[in-house]
Amino acid sequence: MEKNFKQTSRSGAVAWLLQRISAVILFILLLFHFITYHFLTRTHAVEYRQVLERAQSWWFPLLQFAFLITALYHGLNGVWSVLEDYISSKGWRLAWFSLLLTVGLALLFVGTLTIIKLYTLKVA
Amino acid sequence: MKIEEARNHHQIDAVIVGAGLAGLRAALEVAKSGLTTAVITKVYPTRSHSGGAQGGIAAALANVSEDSLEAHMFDTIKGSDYLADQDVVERFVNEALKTVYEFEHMGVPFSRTKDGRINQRPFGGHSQPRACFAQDITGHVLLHTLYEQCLRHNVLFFNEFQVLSLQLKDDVCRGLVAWDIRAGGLHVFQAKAVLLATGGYGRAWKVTSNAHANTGDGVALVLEAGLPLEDMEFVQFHPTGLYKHGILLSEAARGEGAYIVNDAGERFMKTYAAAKMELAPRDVVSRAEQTEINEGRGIQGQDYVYLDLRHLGKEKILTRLPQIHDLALNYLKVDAITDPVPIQPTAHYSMGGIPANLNTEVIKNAAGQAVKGLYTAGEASCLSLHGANRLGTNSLQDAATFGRIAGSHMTDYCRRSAFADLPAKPLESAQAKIDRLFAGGKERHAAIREELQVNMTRNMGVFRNQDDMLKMLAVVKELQDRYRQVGVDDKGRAFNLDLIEALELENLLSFSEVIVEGALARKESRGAHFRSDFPRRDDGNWLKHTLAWRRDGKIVMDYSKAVVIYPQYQPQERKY
Amino acid sequence: MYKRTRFYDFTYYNFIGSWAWILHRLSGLALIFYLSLHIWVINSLTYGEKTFNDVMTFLSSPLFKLLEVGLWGVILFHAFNGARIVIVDFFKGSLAHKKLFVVLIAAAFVLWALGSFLLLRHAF
Amino acid sequence: MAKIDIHVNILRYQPDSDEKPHWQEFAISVDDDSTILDVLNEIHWRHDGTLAYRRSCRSSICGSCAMKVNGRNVLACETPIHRFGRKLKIEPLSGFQIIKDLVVDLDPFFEKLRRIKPYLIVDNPLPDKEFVQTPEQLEQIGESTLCILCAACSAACPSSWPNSEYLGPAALLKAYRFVFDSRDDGADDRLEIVNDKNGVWRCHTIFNCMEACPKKIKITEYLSRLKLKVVENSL
Ligand SMILES: Cc1cc2nc3c(=O)[nH]c(=O)nc-3n(C[C@H](O)[C@H](O)[C@H](O)COP(=O)(O)OP(=O)(O)OC[C@H]3O[C@@H](n4cnc5c(N)ncnc54)[C@H](O)[C@@H]3O)c2cc1C
Ligand code: HEM
Ligand code: SF4
Ligand code: F3S
Ligand code: FES
Repeated sequence: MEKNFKQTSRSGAVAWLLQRISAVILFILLLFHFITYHFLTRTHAVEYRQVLERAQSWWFPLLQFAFLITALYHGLNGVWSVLEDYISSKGWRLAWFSLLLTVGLALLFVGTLTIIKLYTLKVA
Repeated sequence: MKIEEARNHHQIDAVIVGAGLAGLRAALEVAKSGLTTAVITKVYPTRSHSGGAQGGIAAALANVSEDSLEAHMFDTIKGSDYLADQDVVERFVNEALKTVYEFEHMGVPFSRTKDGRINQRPFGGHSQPRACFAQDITGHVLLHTLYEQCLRHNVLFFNEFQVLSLQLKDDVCRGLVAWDIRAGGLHVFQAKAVLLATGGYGRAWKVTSNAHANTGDGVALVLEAGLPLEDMEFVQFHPTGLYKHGILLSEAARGEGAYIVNDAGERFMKTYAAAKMELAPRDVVSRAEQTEINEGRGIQGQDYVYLDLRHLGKEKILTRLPQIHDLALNYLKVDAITDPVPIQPTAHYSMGGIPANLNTEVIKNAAGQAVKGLYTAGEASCLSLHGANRLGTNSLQDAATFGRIAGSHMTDYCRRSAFADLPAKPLESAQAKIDRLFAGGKERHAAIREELQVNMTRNMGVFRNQDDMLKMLAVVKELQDRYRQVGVDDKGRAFNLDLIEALELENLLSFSEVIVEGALARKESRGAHFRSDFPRRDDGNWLKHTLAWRRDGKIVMDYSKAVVIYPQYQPQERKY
Repeated sequence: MYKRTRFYDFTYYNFIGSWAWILHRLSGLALIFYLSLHIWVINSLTYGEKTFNDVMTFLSSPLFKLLEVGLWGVILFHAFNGARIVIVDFFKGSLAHKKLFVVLIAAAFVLWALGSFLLLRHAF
Repeated sequence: MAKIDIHVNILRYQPDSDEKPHWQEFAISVDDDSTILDVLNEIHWRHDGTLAYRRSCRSSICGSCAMKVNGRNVLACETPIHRFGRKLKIEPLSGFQIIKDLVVDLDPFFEKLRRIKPYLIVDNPLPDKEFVQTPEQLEQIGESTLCILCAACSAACPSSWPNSEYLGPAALLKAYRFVFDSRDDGADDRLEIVNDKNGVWRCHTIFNCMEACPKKIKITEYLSRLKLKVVENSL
């Protein structure tokens, strides 16, 4: 009768906990992000100068970077957890995991670059 | 259909039929010794009827009051109307404490006293609060816990296998044949020791608290094998069956203080058992209830009275008796917190069964000679612990305690004996039954069963008399004839419910005849067997056990098996 | 034996819990998709004022405004249902999960209406 | 009590003749206070003997008769037909293989139960009498011991449909029942077993299990407590 059940990776606790912790952090950061960017700055269109000014205050890169990291982690970890529900083959799981990791690192790279660039850009 | 013999042949040291409390407790005992142990059950183990027991399991732990083994023993004997074998009762009360503590150590979530010990509640016929309980799901938690322990000790389970014949030759049991319900097909089990723990036979009645599976298969198997049955006429009617459904509302309700009232709103038990009131033994309360109904004092003159829990209050009802509350609500749309619940007596417990000695070995005659390798325990058996009337909570204890005792005797027996050869054509009789049902006549098993049950409830109930019983005998005989023409609609192999029910019906018809004959012959009233034409107990002529065989198509009785009575527990008048 | 395992069983779906779960899952996936685009697009803001203004004008078109309103809704649902999940996980929220859902989603709805007003007020 | 006419649609599957399940309608007349089980009995006993289903106690304690009626998992024996009106749609539990008609293969279900070591594990010597367990300690696990292993919850859990290896709420609830039993010493083992991608982490707090449970056990709450315990244990 021993069928139908395979023990797999003995873990998941840390990922689960980090997903919740990142969620709580995101709750604050994301609302903050949305309010500052999408509501308050919009007089008509976002002003280049205004954006750069804020981007170059000391707290901006820190907050943005924190947001980038948590959102990426939370989002991709979320996708991974969705995939785990539907994929049981080892090969496919490895493939998807590698894909998510690559995408994650790429986005992290681009995002970090953006933050640094905005910080160092000269206002014309 | 041809059966592939080779593939379906199993050789197993101990084969246990039935996964109720008795079967599982025995299985656990044998499995712990390292012998190969199989449990064969026609329903998944956790579906066994033991799970339906609500009220509690008796043991004189003395956790909430003074209590003693002697008191437990005396109550049981008195409750049995002195038909119990007192050596059995003695063994029983001596082992009861151990059984409960073992259960607790296995993890049973017993309800607790404030200081963390097993809580106990009063129960009918017991002089002290002696029922150890888990809310009102005691049987359920005991059964599940035992099943869990059996998993732990690697008992082999043949779930959804129905045993169809015993393999007996020269007074040695060699195994049995069972039908694989799921896949279809017969299996031969060769065994050193076989235990019959197939439970009760309440399904012969229309109004019954018993599960669909309680068709007395083990009892019928034994009868078919040419062995006797004991005291079959003693069947307990429980006073608090849910009106029309017969589903049980546990005695725990009365243990917690519920009243029974008639149409006038009167607690009529005061005229029948003034001292114990609602907590008198079941036979007494059932008779009182039936008398009220017969004399027109049922609710609005109908065939029911009320169980009134309202004064207990919402809190107590919901924490102590949640299942009872749910049952009344689901089946009768009655909320026990605000309304009284309609009840009537319901066929409940089979005191009679397969005769066995103190070691749970099945015996073949009044002298007590045992059949080798064949054991029995639980409600299917008749040791006789409960005599003419069982006390509530004694049966779970019976099943578990004698299940364990059976297990240890089986272990010993298996250790010192070899597999005996099976008879020449083991499949023959089982195959013949199935072939006949498949070949099919025009009779329908459902119609025959309905007729049997309705008539048993009408004629073999709380009150019996010669006329009714003779009528019943004629009905049984006629139905047995008609059964020969039964055919099944379903000709498939896999999960053929039609076939299973038809096979069970044969068993019902077979032992019902013994019940009726036994009751007709016993011209007295004792315990649950009450005859309006012989309303007195008659110790002079009838303080003895009935043994009944089927010989050449007739039921033959023998009364030479004496009741074991100790000097200190002589029969007295039974008053509550 | 007949095998009837399916991905979804739409006959067992009319409960708050399962709708909340499906929507949470879909919104999560939508968000990570959006976040990826977002990081990509924002990067273009670093190529000087001209590119910035081109992109911004494009993003300020009524169509994008409407999309943004949708996005705001998706974010709010995911965030507030996410909060519900956290409460269920850590603070015995299971005992009143339906009430929690109703209250939190109502709060999200109010924020959504408010935010949508702010977003749309200059759009048309 | 009066007779009413009802239409009963049953998802039939006869392994000997059918390639896949199909609906069959029965128009019958039953007492208006019948339960679903009464209806099935009526059909099986008087109309079509080939109908197969499981039942035993008919008092909602044995767990045999869980099935899906009008889109809800119920115990047939405790569910009155008046809850649904005159049209009934009865099918087997989802997520399991069908043996015949309403009878599904529960072996995987019981096998998963077995995986979590569903028995009290005691390291220390046993006391002479009972273990001391206060009512408060009992309270922790009290409700979880009501479980009748009917499988209605696992069959209702969306997490278990695409992934037949998910342990499922019933087995996890049993794990909870022992991990939180004050008498048990086997928690570490069990927590490690459920700390698995097919264990407790496949539960996304969907709550369908709780909707389905005929014993109204607050399953999700207990799974949450189990998760926290796993987290605590693995940090
Ligand atoms: C509603 C109700 C409430 C009760 N409450 C209490 C109470 O509170 N206290 C108390 O002490 N007692 C109570 N009793 C009585 C007690 O529950 C039973 O006497 C006891 O559980 C019987 O246990 P058992 O193991 O003998 O049989 P069961 O539990 O009935 O088990 C019988 C087993 O045999 C199997 N079986 C039967 N026939 C076959 C076959 N042909 N082939 C294979 N397997 C077969 C079945 O599958 C089942 O597993 C109650 C009884 C009822 C009906
Ligand atoms: C605003 C605050 C947010 C909160 C409070 C939050 C909360 C949560 C929580 C608690 C989960 C776990 C669900 C589960 O395991 O069952 C989750 C899953 C997820 N989240 Fe978020 N989240 C937030 C923002 C985001 C963002 C910004 C993204 C996208 C980048 C995102 C993408 C996801 C994804 C893809 C999942 C997996 C969905 C699933 O498992 O069904 N979340 N979220
Ligand atoms: S938790 Fe509820 S639904 Fe699940 S198996 Fe137990 S009783 Fe059935
Ligand atoms: S439905 Fe399934 S996902 Fe969890 S809360 Fe219940 S087990
Ligand atoms: S028949 Fe036992 S739960 Fe329904």
